[in-house]
Amino acid sequence: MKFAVIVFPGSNCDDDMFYAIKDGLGEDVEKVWYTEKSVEAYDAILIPGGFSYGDYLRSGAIARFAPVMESVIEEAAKGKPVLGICNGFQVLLEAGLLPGAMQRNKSLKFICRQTTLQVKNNATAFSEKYEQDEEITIPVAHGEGNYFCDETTLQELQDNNQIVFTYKDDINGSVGDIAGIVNKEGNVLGMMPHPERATLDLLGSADGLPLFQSILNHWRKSHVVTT
Amino acid sequence: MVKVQIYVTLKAGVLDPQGSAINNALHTMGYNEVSEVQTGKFIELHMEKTDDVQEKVEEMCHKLLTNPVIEDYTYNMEEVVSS
Amino acid sequence: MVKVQIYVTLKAGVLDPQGSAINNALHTMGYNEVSEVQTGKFIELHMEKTDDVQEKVEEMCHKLLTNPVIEDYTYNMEEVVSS
Amino acid sequence: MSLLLEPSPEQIKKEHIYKEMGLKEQEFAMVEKILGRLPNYTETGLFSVMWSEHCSYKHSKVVLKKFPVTGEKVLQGPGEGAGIIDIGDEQAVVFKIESHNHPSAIEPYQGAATGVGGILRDVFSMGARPIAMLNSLRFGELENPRVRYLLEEVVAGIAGYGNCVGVPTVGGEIQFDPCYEGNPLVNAMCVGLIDHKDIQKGQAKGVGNTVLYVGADTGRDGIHGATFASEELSEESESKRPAVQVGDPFKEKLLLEACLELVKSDALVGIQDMGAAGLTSSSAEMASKAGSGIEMNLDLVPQREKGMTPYEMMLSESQERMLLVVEKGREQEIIDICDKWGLLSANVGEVIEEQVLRLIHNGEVVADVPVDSLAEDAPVYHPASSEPAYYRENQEIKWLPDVEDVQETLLRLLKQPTIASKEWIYDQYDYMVQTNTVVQPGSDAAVIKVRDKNKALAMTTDCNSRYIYLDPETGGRIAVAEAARNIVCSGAQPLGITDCLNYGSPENPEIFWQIEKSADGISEACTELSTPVIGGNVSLYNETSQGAVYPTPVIGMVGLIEDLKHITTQTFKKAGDAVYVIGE
Ligand SMILES: Nc1ncnc2c1ncn2[C@@H]1O[C@H](COP(=O)(O)OP(=O)(O)O)[C@@H](O)[C@H]1O
Repeated sequence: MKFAVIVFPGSNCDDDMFYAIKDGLGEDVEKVWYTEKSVEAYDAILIPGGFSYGDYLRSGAIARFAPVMESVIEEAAKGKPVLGICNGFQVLLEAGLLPGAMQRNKSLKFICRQTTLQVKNNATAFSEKYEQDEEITIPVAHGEGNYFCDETTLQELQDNNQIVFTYKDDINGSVGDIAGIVNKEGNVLGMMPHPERATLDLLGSADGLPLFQSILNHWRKSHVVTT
Repeated sequence: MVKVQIYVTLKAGVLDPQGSAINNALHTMGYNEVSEVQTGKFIELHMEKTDDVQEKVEEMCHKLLTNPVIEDYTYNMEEVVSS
Repeated sequence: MVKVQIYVTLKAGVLDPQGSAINNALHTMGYNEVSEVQTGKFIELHMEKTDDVQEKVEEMCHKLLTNPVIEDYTYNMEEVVSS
Repeated sequence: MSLLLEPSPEQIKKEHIYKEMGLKEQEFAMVEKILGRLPNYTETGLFSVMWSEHCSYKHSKVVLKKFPVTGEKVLQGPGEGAGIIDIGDEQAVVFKIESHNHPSAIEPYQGAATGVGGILRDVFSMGARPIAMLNSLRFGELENPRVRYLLEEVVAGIAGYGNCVGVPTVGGEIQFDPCYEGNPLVNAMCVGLIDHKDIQKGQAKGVGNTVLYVGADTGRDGIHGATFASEELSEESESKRPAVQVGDPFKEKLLLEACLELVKSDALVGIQDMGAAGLTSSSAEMASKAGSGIEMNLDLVPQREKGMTPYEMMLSESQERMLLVVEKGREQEIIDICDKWGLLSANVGEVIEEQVLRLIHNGEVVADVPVDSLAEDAPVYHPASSEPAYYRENQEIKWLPDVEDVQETLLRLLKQPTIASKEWIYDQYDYMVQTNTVVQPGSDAAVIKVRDKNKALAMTTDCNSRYIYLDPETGGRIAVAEAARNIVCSGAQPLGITDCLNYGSPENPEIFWQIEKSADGISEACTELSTPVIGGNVSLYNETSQGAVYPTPVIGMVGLIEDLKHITTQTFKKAGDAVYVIGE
């Protein structure tokens, strides 16, 4: 399976994501510069964390107009798995691939720490290697991770089982303690916590690995592996 | 040339943590007569004066400068004589 | 009651990286007629109408709402009939 | 226009205008002698910043000489942007600490943020990828609301900048004491990793080569910042205040990635950060080190504001800028890399044979001064030194604490902000980005593993300034020893140190005595422990009308862990484990 890691000016978790796939998952991965026109050649698209365009104006707002995003949006529409982590989630929200918006943490401060997440839906392409309601340890590092959506949207998210991860504790003020959601079709996941930082026990947790394994597992079901 | 001043505020119903923080801080400092603090952004820019300048501004606000999910905006325009 | 609207901008000569980032983004999107983008903050609050309300506003701006080392501010006030 | 308003050379001399810029009378006389004529306004500015304490170390050079600076593994000692130590496998660790005390006292968020930016550039301009940041902070007591504001903003500034650039802030230390109330200390340390083959020097070699300006454009920020950093803080400094430098961490990230790509190109001859005294120090130092000169056309310098004078351009401390020397004819290769990263680059001059810094503006030569006189010939002072009375008195005192209720005393101690948990602080730092942080803030030393190798680096900053105040020599030894213990406790072998010497005015003999004695203590300990001093920074004049800060020589130490299995942490592991005390 071949992964693309999109790199915007100011992305800074691109390397981390790259190594999580290469060393953690052991699959093919390439970095794709924001000026590229197409990501069609890849089986999955990963939008990493960081501060694309310095987070100026609103986090993710400017990256959403980077040339590569058009192709990302197209591939998402075709059903290809797209995963946005942290700033990547913010980009997906700004691009309208996921509903809602991100605001500053309710403490108004950046937070970096291990958090406990609950797997609310293990029937997605990103979570099938977890148990339903399993508690996992994944770190967060964000200043604007306070997820907001209106009540109608929240109701929809719940009705369609789109909430994949929630925080066990209210760390940033997110509506419904939401940490990660998928689109209706289930192929686009955005989450604030960093599974790519949790792929090795030495670094404090390897609970992020099953997320990437889920993507691979899911993909294999519909693709014949030739090698 | 026109100078455009854009004010971006949060939509009604969207929580404004920064506004509440300021409100609380002002109360702690003794300004108890203050209420309903809301924060927003202020963007000023210059543009060539064309017939469709207003349209353009609306477009830029809609596409980039604000996030319609949580934000509203107003703006005003004023002609400036280039020096 | 008065509604106070405060506009906070960077002092002349102080770098505004956010303004330049927005300027660049607008150009990339094709709005080449835009220039000199500057960003600031916008704060709105309500206050009881007292004789010294203006003084109070200045004081709050100075002490908390702005950072006088790098920011300037202007404000306007408007009476509101409480509903 | 404003050029015409600049005072004439005669006026500068007669009206002592050089004094406002920070030059002393005898220093101005030296300048006059070097040039064989009176310097003009721009030239006076060049000398005043290059001969400021911050850039020339004129009051501390004699002390820095004491430090052991060599060692088997030292690849680069003091003298470049940062020091370098070999860690095997053709890899090396690069590190340095730097102060941003005065800017942080005035505008804490930007002061701290630009401090982080500056030390990052020192490290990546050597060709190294920054892999960790640490800091060392000193504030007054938290009861004071101004102190709480300073603390909040400094921490937010460090976080705001470091998190955005994507370098984990993995450690630091903080102490609260009334002596820092008006003059907080903000020291930032950066650790980088480099392959031997990528090591760069800040040298302007090769007559005819091109001088390339890269990064943010130049505004009127922080003009005279270096001089400002070398003065006491007073009511007056409020009004003398230069336009505060604002950092742009986004630009820094682009500059970082561009530089790390640039150093792979053999078209790059030399590179240096435009730090304090910006264009002046970078050009003069690069030329002086290479035994060459530089001619620059200031009209080609990218400018953010209209009508900037040569004086303003040369003294501006706008952030996120680098000066490069590029092989003649191969400029485009370098410019292409800058373009890829969306960075401005401008061909502003060339390396010349004559060892002068020559500046052209509007077709006229506006400065023409020997580079060595700027970079090397600042006067060296041997300040008077005298033992303070308090020191003798303290030696007599045989005070013993009288503890009645051990539990109560323990709880009271744990409540001290200096001792209590610092989680509130490091929770705001992204200490995990780059996914190599094995030991996070909160233990003795932070540990960062080296990717694809079975080894790691341990790092720490330490200094107990109360000890140093009471007995500078012993205190200096203790500071190094404490750092070494922290490194060893994490499973590493100490490699070397960088130090940031924060003191009051060296022109006060009792303070100079503190500087000398503590440097003696640091030197002894470094010699004993085989941890050479590979670089550092001096910050003097840390005082207000209330007096000087305690002598605070912050030690930043780095160690090598040769096997990941050796990593140890501070915490008790499980009930039933035996507890030992070793040592005396
Ligand atoms: N306290 C110190 N201990 C050891 N070396 C020092 C100290 N202070 C400064 N140096 C060294 O002197 C050289 C010049 O320092 P500095 O002017 O601060 O360089 P830069 O402009 O790159 O910050 C550097 O190599 C620095 O490491």
